[in-house]
Amino acid sequence: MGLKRNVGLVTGLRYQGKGPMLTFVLHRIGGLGIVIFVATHILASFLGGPAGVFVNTIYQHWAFQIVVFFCALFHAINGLRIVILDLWPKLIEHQREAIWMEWGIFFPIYTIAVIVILRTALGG
Amino acid sequence: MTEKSRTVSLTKRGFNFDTFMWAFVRLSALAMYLCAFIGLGGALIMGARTQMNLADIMRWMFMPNPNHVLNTNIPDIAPWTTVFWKIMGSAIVLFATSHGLYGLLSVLEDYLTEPRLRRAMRILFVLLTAVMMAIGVYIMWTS
Amino acid sequence: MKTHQFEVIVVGAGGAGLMAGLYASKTAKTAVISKLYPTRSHTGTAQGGIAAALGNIEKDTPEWHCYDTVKGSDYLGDQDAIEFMTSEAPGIVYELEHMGLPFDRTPEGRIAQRPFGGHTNNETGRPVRRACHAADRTGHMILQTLYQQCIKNKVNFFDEFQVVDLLMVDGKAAGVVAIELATGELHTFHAKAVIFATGGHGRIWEITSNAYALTGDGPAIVARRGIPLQDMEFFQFHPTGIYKLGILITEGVRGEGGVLINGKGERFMSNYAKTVKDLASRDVVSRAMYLEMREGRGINGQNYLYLDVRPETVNKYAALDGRTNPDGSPYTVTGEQILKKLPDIIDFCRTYLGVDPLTQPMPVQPTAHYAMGGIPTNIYGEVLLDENKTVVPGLYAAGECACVSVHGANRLGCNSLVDIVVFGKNAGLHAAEYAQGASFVDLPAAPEQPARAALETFYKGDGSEKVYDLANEMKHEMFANMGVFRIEEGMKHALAKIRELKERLKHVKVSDSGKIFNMELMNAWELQNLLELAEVTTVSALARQESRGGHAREDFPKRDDVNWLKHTLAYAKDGKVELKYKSVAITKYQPKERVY
Amino acid sequence: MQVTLKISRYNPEVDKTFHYETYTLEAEPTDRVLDVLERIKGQYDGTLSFRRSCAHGICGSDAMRINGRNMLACKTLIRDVGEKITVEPVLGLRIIKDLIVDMEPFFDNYKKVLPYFINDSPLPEDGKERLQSPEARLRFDDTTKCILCGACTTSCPSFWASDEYLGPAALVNAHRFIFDDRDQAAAERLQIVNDVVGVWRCHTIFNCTVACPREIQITKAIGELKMALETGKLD
Repeated sequence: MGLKRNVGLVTGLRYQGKGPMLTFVLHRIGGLGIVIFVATHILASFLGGPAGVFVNTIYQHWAFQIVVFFCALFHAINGLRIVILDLWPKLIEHQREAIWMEWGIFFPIYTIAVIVILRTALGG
Repeated sequence: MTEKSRTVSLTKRGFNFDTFMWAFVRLSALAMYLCAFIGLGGALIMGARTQMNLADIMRWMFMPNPNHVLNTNIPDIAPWTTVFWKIMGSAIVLFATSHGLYGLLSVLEDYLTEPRLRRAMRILFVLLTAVMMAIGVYIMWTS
Repeated sequence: MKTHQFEVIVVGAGGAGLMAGLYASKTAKTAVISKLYPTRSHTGTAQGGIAAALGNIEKDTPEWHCYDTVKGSDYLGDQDAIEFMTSEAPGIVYELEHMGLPFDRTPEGRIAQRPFGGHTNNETGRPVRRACHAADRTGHMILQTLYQQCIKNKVNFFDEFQVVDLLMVDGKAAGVVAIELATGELHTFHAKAVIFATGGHGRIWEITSNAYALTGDGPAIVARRGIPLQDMEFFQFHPTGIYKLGILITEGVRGEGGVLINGKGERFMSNYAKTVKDLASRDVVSRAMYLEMREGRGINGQNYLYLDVRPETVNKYAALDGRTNPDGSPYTVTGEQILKKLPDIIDFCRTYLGVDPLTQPMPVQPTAHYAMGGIPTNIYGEVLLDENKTVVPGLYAAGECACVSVHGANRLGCNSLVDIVVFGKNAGLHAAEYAQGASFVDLPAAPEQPARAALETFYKGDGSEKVYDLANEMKHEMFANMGVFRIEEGMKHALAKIRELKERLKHVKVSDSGKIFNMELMNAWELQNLLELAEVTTVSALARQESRGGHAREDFPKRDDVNWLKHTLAYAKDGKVELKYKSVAITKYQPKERVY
Repeated sequence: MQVTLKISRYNPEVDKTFHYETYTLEAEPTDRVLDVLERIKGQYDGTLSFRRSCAHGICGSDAMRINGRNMLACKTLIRDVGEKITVEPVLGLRIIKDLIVDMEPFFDNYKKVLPYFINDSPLPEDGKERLQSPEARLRFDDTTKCILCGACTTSCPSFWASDEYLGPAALVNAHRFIFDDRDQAAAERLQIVNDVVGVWRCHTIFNCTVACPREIQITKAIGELKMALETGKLD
């Protein structure tokens, strides 16, 4: 009797948690992205040889840099927000403002970085 | 009416892997912020503004390894290869691997709650972290 | 069909039921059966406070509380019971505090108290701070605290079990039959003692502060077993329900200094109650509001008035009244203080009306609120069968579904919470004591059969009527003709309508043939209960040719102590309602005119 | 105005899984979603099943997903959710029928945190109340508002992942007693929540705080529990 409680990934992601939940999802994606990037990078450097060179050419590609930079910067700034709120729970009452501030810091930095990366990569 | 402050001792409230890692993840995040800003400051002092492009500065910030400046046209490599930067790089390796792998572990632990599996994953986490740290530090001091 | 055996069965898990379950389970094997999860009970919506003469802020005594309650009851309350309740009140409030209930506090750390309608300093006649409160969610705190204590004491709960029948053998209570909502299965609960604590039946009326669940199941079930219902004509209309929705706005708003304003911008209550004004007893205020609206002084000529708790209004009238703080300084409030003391009210208004009470007045109208009448009991919670107060062995009732009678013809604000905890505890203790000395009586074969048959009739109708429509017609009729003011022809119209609806209910066909959570079947059965209680209410009201408390007749506007200082007992069995009368216990206070 | 409700339906006695049914009817902008559900049940389809009681946001019966987000149907007005409304049961609990879910795992988790007042020291000699300053009372005021509707717990991705996680509601109730200075079992409760399926599964996502119909700062309460575990301070 009754349906199982399983909440699939898609069902979960469709929950309208809006802003706060979006930051959580991006934080996870960002964190996993960095882990994968750094892990392969370290391994590649350790192995050296053709494999290392192969990884190097990927991560030096401008598109990859834009993605990894998003992961790193978002994870770092969002992480800072969470660290601050976690260590000073009183500030949690202002969590909505914290998210606005976070995007306010993230967007200018990321936009400038993307422009610079693109200009370097495409403009030569 | 008691106005004295209420505290619960460590033995009474318990201290475990999670209690430790929660604090560690947060503090290591702050530590990495500190390292990154030292890396950025150091790079600027060493003249990165004229010698490096933004992407390379970023890579130096997050990993002050001379490999990350080798590809750049730098006249004098010496200041980038001191023991100080090796220590800085090692610190980042230590913080980043533990922080990152623990993140991976806690994502897995959200979904996989079977107690024996959990214990196995935690052992694997400790081993993997140790190995990755060793590799990272080894590279740092040999390159 | 499953059978369970417990020494004591409590039906209902609101304040009274949990209190009864908590105390009964200390010495007897007890189960609490509830159609809702206990924390969903309507006790949780009680807002303002629980009345007890603690005297934490200013002088107060249980005797004053007793007199105020007698006066508030329009002298219909039994004074021995009222004296018992008001003298128990401080002790039980302390007991709740010891259970962890988070009352608001005075600067000295004692339980905070606020003024409430009808509660006065007997020497000066002015409002006294008697309502012990936890913000404006005192009932919520009581309900949560009692449920928590029940968990702590490992009380057995049968949540989401709807009790549909009372089993009686040789005039003794022998158990109940209940449907497990999750499976649709009938369970028989064999018991030595049964306590009914099922709450009120405000869903008879259109505009009501009552929950969907308040369908008077308990009184209807026992009435079918030949137990009378007492004083059913007295139903309280709370003055301040949110316009059209009926959601309650606590009297605490007026306790904190809020005032009622009519369409001409006047504070009209000073014309009706010179001394306590807006804090007169609820029946008085509701009638005053109706009179104002009838005279065309509603807001924009419509059927609502304003309840104004904007700081500037509060301060203006507090200064005019010469109201002071306990230390003698003039009473003033700021918006922030009001928000802190009445957070839920302000949230309701913002959510449902888009009105911010701190800057705008709230549109209000009287709303059906509380059943003074119910299953007759004595102060031990024992159900009484007749005018000679014959006890029904093993059957107990407490809370709103019972009539002790401590509220008489009109209940004072904050007295219901005292009622449920004092008499809930008493019923639990005495039921357990009774169970110790009694043995299980044998149940007849297939005890659930009558209940099963009664439910199956809802599948046999021709389907030409719908429960939803019948319920709406009943509510509309009752609010129009059995509301704050009543008149013979209106009541006769209402009675005819109810009898017509009872006939039409036979045509209802439940479309949901499933067993699991068949709420449609439950709603049909609940409507049957409501219609029966509506009929009892109307018949009792038609007979009572006077105006007293919650029963105000335009054709008999005066109270008549010579002929009507007596309780109504209505026997509703086999489709007929028979009335008998019972004397009122008068000890200290002789009836006199009621002036506020 | 015309409103269209797309409602998740599941009849365990017939269906293998849930499906959606659509109803269109007239409603006022100030109607509650619950009013509309009642009307659908009363006039169009008697088999539609959902829980409800007080209808003004105090009893906590009717938590459901409205337009993809947990809300109380009785505290949500049509004008706030628009003309096209999707109504689904909450996530993370077994669906029993239509919008009714199995609340037992939720209450089981609640019961794990000793959600009751514990103080075995003697009562004050005068038999009166234990004293508590208004400041101490205010310390846990926010978490006393919980109505156990389950909107928070069933909005939490950690709870979706595994119902072994105590969930926000249980932690809120642990907070209510841990920070009550009259209570003496703070240490026991802290030990209970100091677990991999206790506070540490909270990832500061804030879905609970957003979902709470009583506007309790749930994430803050959990944050205070975490800091209490790290520092031992209960102020």
